[in-house]
Amino acid sequence: MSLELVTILDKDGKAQRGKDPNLPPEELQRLYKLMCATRALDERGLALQRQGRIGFYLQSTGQEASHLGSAYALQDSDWLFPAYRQPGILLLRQIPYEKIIAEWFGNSGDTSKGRQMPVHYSFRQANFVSISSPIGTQLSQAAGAGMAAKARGEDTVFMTFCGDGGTSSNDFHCGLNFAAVYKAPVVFVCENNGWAISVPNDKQTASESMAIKADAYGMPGVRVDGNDILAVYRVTKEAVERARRGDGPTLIETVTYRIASHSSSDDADRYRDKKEFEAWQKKDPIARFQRYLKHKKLWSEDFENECVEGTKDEIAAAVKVAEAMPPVGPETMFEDVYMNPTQQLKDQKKHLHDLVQKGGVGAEVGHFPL
Amino acid sequence: MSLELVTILDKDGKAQRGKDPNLPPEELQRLYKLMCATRALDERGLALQRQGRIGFYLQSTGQEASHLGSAYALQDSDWLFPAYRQPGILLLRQIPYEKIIAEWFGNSGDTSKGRQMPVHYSFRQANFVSISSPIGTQLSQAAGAGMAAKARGEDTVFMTFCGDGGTSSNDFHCGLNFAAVYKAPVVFVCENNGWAISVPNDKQTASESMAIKADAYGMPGVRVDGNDILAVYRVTKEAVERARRGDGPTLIETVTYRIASHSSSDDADRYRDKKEFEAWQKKDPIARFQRYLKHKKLWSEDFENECVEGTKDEIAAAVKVAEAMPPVGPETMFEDVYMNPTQQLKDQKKHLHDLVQKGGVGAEVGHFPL
Amino acid sequence: MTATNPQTGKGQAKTKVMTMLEAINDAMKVEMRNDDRVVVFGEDVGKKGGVFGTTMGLHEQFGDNRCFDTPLSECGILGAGVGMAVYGMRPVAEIQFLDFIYPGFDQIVSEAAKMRYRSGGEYTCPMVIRSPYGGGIRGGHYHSQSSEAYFCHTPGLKVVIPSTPADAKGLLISSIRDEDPVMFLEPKAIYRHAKDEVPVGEHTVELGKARIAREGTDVTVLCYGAMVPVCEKAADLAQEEHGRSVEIVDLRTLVPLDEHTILESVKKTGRVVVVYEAPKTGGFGGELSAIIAEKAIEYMEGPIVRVAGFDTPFPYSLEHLYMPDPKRVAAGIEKTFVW
Amino acid sequence: MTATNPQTGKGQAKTKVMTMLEAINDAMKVEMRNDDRVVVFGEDVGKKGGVFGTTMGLHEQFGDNRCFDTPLSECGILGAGVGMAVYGMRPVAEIQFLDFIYPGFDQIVSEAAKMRYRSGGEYTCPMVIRSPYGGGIRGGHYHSQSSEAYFCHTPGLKVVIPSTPADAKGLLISSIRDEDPVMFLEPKAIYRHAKDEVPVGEHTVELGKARIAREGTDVTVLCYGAMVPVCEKAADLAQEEHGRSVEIVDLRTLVPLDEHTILESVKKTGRVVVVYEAPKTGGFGGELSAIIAEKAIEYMEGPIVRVAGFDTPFPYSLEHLYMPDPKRVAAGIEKTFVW
Ligand SMILES: Cc1ncc(C[n+]2csc(CCOP(=O)(O)OP(=O)(O)O)c2C)c(N)n1
Ligand SMILES: Cc1ncc(C[n+]2csc(CCOP(=O)(O)OP(=O)(O)O)c2C)c(N)n1
Ligand SMILES: [Mg+2]
Ligand SMILES: [Mg+2]
Repeated sequence: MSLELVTILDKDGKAQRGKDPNLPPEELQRLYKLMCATRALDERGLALQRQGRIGFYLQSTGQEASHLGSAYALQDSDWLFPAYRQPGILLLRQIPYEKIIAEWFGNSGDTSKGRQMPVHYSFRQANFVSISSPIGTQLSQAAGAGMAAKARGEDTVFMTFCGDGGTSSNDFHCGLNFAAVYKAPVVFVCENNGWAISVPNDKQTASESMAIKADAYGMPGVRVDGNDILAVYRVTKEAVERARRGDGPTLIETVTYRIASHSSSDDADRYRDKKEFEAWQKKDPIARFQRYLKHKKLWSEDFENECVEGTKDEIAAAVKVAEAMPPVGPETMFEDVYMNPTQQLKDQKKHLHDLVQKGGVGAEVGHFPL
Repeated sequence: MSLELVTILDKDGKAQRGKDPNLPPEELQRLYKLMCATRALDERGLALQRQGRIGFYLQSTGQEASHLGSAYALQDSDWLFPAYRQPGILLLRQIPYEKIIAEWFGNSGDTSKGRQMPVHYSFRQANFVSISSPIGTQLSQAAGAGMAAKARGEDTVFMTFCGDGGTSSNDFHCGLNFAAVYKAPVVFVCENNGWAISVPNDKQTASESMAIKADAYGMPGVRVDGNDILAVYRVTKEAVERARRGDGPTLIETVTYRIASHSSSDDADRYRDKKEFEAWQKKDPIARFQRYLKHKKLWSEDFENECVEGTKDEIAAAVKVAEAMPPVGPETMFEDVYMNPTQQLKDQKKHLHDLVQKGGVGAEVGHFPL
Repeated sequence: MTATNPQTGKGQAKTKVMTMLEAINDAMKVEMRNDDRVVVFGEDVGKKGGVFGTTMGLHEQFGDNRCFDTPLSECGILGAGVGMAVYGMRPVAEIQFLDFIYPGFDQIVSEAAKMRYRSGGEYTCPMVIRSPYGGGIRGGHYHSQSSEAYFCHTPGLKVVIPSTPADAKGLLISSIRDEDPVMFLEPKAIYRHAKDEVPVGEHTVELGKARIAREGTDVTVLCYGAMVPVCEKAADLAQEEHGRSVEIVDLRTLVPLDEHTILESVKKTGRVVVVYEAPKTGGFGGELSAIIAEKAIEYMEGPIVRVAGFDTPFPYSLEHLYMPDPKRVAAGIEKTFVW
Repeated sequence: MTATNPQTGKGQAKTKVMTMLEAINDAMKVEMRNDDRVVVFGEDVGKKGGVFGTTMGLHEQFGDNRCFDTPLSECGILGAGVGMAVYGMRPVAEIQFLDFIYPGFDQIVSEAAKMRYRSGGEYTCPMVIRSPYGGGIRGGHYHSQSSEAYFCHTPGLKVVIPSTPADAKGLLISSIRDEDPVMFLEPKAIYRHAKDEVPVGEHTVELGKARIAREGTDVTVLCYGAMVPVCEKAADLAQEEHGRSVEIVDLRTLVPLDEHTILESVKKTGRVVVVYEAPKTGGFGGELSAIIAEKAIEYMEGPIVRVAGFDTPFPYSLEHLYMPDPKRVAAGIEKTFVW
């Protein structure tokens, strides 16, 4: 039995009768602006990488509706265990551009002290848990956090993300299983963008969808048009409410597409058919939502200008600020391994300090991934 | 949508109309005898452990129909990647009792040279791959072997087993996924005996059955009465044929019960309700199949005596032979780490040899698991 | 009974004779009463009380929310544990045998160990991973391995191994209170053999401080866990047979390592034997040799000898010859004098 | 071009200039042509040709049955690989970055490594696990780690690390032909930097034999992989600044280890520096120090110095200071003389 694909907006941007969540106008505009800002940030990130000013970048272009629509269904006190392709959530949770961009430069302005590659954010103030590269690990962590909150009688909800590739990970299996067994308040969002680097869906799994994998864990599975922000919001909101009520987790598959290459290191033309890409470009989630706003008379040239050009200017200013932050000092390498450094770390810190003082140290370092 | 539980034999031992696989009389008797022999072997194993003559034992009592019925659907050239609760398959594949029992003693009669705990068999001549303790690891291995055979155009089928607990393992997830993506000729048999040591099904997973987990991988899932050897045989045979035809893997859940404690180290009374156990005892797969044979006039007191007492005698004789085999020599410890020992291993072997010559070496060793 | 607090050296703590198993169980009870963020979970830790009995009574006493069984997934146990710790709990995750930790190894190495560092200190992972390790119970290669070296080589983790009941309790409570992830490895061979006075109630032993298990002047033996009593017997043999005065250092925590105590001892004796059960090549004992060879080689009057498990998988029938025993250790001690 | 076969010393093999990447690619092509049991698989190894390009062209040339992409599961890649090897194939599994091997670690440690032993030799696991490792490409802690020590401490595995294109090819072909599981770790930092003559076609280098990368008389430097060129530069510095004649031993295989070559060299020079990128504590270099301290301490005229990564997770922005560089290694060399 195939799962229906939940859609609200048709391609002309009209909401299906009775399905419009009827968000207030200013909220609709806020969401649109967030989508535009996410895209602008992304374009700037890639440009900086191409200019050699940052070492790596990874875009979310085309997936703005998918991650913004889902995270928008949360309260600010709810927690996120993200993957690496949901940068819009940082904007939704009001992290300033400089802070985000400083992470790309990995300098002293970066909350994670230049410890991680670009786009591996961590923002405690936003309940946005540190992103790691290994695929899927956040899924079982979200389950555990949910189990804890539930056992303590708190009503926090936990949202966690993965890609279509992530469904094959160990943590997808145990994370969904644990969450379901303990009825933990977790919403699992699988952003199915068709590809895991060069591996397409049909080589990732023989299942008819990602959402149907929920059956294996005894939880509801929902398939939604990931380029339709209202549909994503609507199904996620139900899942968030179910979780908060104590009725357990949900798996949501947002059907979307990775418009860009996998990352700044990848060239999708090597393995991907141009036609598929072009077809999806026509389904751009921002354009689709824009048409909806137009129907609702919530869109104007001025507003568009504010969302796109205004944002670009803000980002440009933030890049200047972020790039000018001083580098992290060598001594910071030895911090945060443990709460208190071991004697060995203190000795090593001193050793490096002495070498740096003498001058001439520093290994040659190439580019990612060559 | 719940999966139907496939059954053929009613509790009086009558086959449902049109479902009887109509095996030849001598084959039916052979199967019955194998079930009895498996049970007798098991009883003897536990007794030897209780007498302190072997270090550990683990019974399959109550699950004879489940593993014999499924493996019986294979050809001898097909491969098995077993778990640790399918000893009857060794008898089905004509491994002599002495060989099986020597493994318990871990002496020079053991094909695996006393390297593993009791019941971790390996019999190449039976295409029965070495059993390991870590739960589930055989599942992805079977998938890989199946992928290889398929790529080479061979028609070998691979059968692999796990328990209900095993469905939570990483390898269940990736093993079923790989097998389905590559349409590998694998039959996954999950023997759901209700318990993973002290953890019951409902704490293992919230899914409505184990078989439904097949949906997550896009393969057929079948639920069968695991105490009904004809039903198990029938559904497995279909799965084996499907695999051999090139139509890919199947997940079969055999619904059965672990009559004994988990192993010789466990006491199920600490955590398990007596009533549940008693209810299942009434569903004994051997008694059920006996009733069927009686209907078919294939059973007699003499035959029963041959199956039970005759087998016991053979086993008793085999225990004598196996127990009398010499122990493994210290030098064997250094064999089979690699095809050829490294210099380090040669040096260590000599070192141990010298110590043993001098006398007095030997650590104190306790019991499993204390 | 009462005894001097081994940690502070002062005061008279009430004590009770316990096995190591009981001391570990007691530590969890004390900390669960003390801090409601502490939760204990794993396979069969609930009604059954653990396959060795270390969690006996916890489920009864603290209920489903504080002590619970999990599905059969070390990946899930450890991943959920990381999530709980990040969220603010004090998870104590049990891995039934250390040999079964590998399905969840990624969550330890990539996640728990790096959470504080990679988030610039914003998120932390104060989780304890308890697991019985080592040989001595006829468990074959999947119920006997000593893989502490993997964890010691993973920055961000602490690694603790007790050898006495009192240390087991004190170190476990300290581990639960620690702000960083701790691998708490329990030498199952002496779960019941080690039996001694253990302070009742509150009792902590600081992580990172070795213990001089026996003072001596001629040669230092470095060891931990179940090898400590083996080394004590070996020291007796060395004394009896060759008149060697052996100093035994019980490391107690491998990370952070108490280099100071180690180096003081070897500088004093000039000879050293490193003893561990794990396969010799790449074992943590090699690290100890290396530290001494780097920092105190000029004090050495003989080779730095290692006595360890052999470079084979852990065998079943030949276990008694695989594990270092008093004779083999005594031979190693003698080798530092005559080589 | 032609050159003397470095392995046999005799004959004139045809050679071609290749990067290490190309040499590795060439090795797979040679062996896939040579033996139809060889299959290459992993994430993105098909059409894309691997994230570094090591499998470029294989899918095109050999088709879906011999070179294929897998779902995103290291557990599946390695578990399936074990199954293929047990069944009689010669699987060459690629793990995209060594940092991502942990989800499948269990299949290596519990299965591949123990298959021959636990089955009494009935079943074997001739699988090669290829993976780029180490720092040098601004990959942060999840694209930079050097965890060879975990594998070296796992009996049943062989561990091979080339440092030149010719060795990469010869060692990889030997690894594929080997009857045991081999971890073939590729120093990604020098994938393109290492460029040299490589024999065309058939070319093997025996596992277990170290290479004297440079002869010297005053001090021995033990190293492998991407540290070899770093040590070569350090040796130049030590020569220029202090007139030290440095002998460099490139281990090539860590397991089995060529102790003979190591001990001969250190006995000759009396001084030794061990260099590795991994975190210092518990790294494989500690094992090298320990072997020397056990078997040749009486030849040592100074401390056995280690130059290694620091005991922190691999950092991103400070990578250049984390990794041993020529200056730091040169300082280590000097320390064996003046300490
Ligand atoms: C455990 C692990 N294996 C491999 C990788 C390398 N890798 C990075 S992203 C990626 C593909 C992920 O695909 P998907 O989950 O669909 O997410 P998407 O990039 O499409 O958002 C791979 C294989 C990794 N990061 N972690
Ligand atoms: C990875 C792993 N974790 C834990 C164990 C310890 N253990 C042995 S058997 C078992 C329960 C297995 O239950 P199930 O899969 O249902 O099989 P059954 O014993 O019921 O046949 C456990 C937890 C193990 N062997 N391997
Ligand atoms: Mg994807
Ligand atoms: Mg079971």
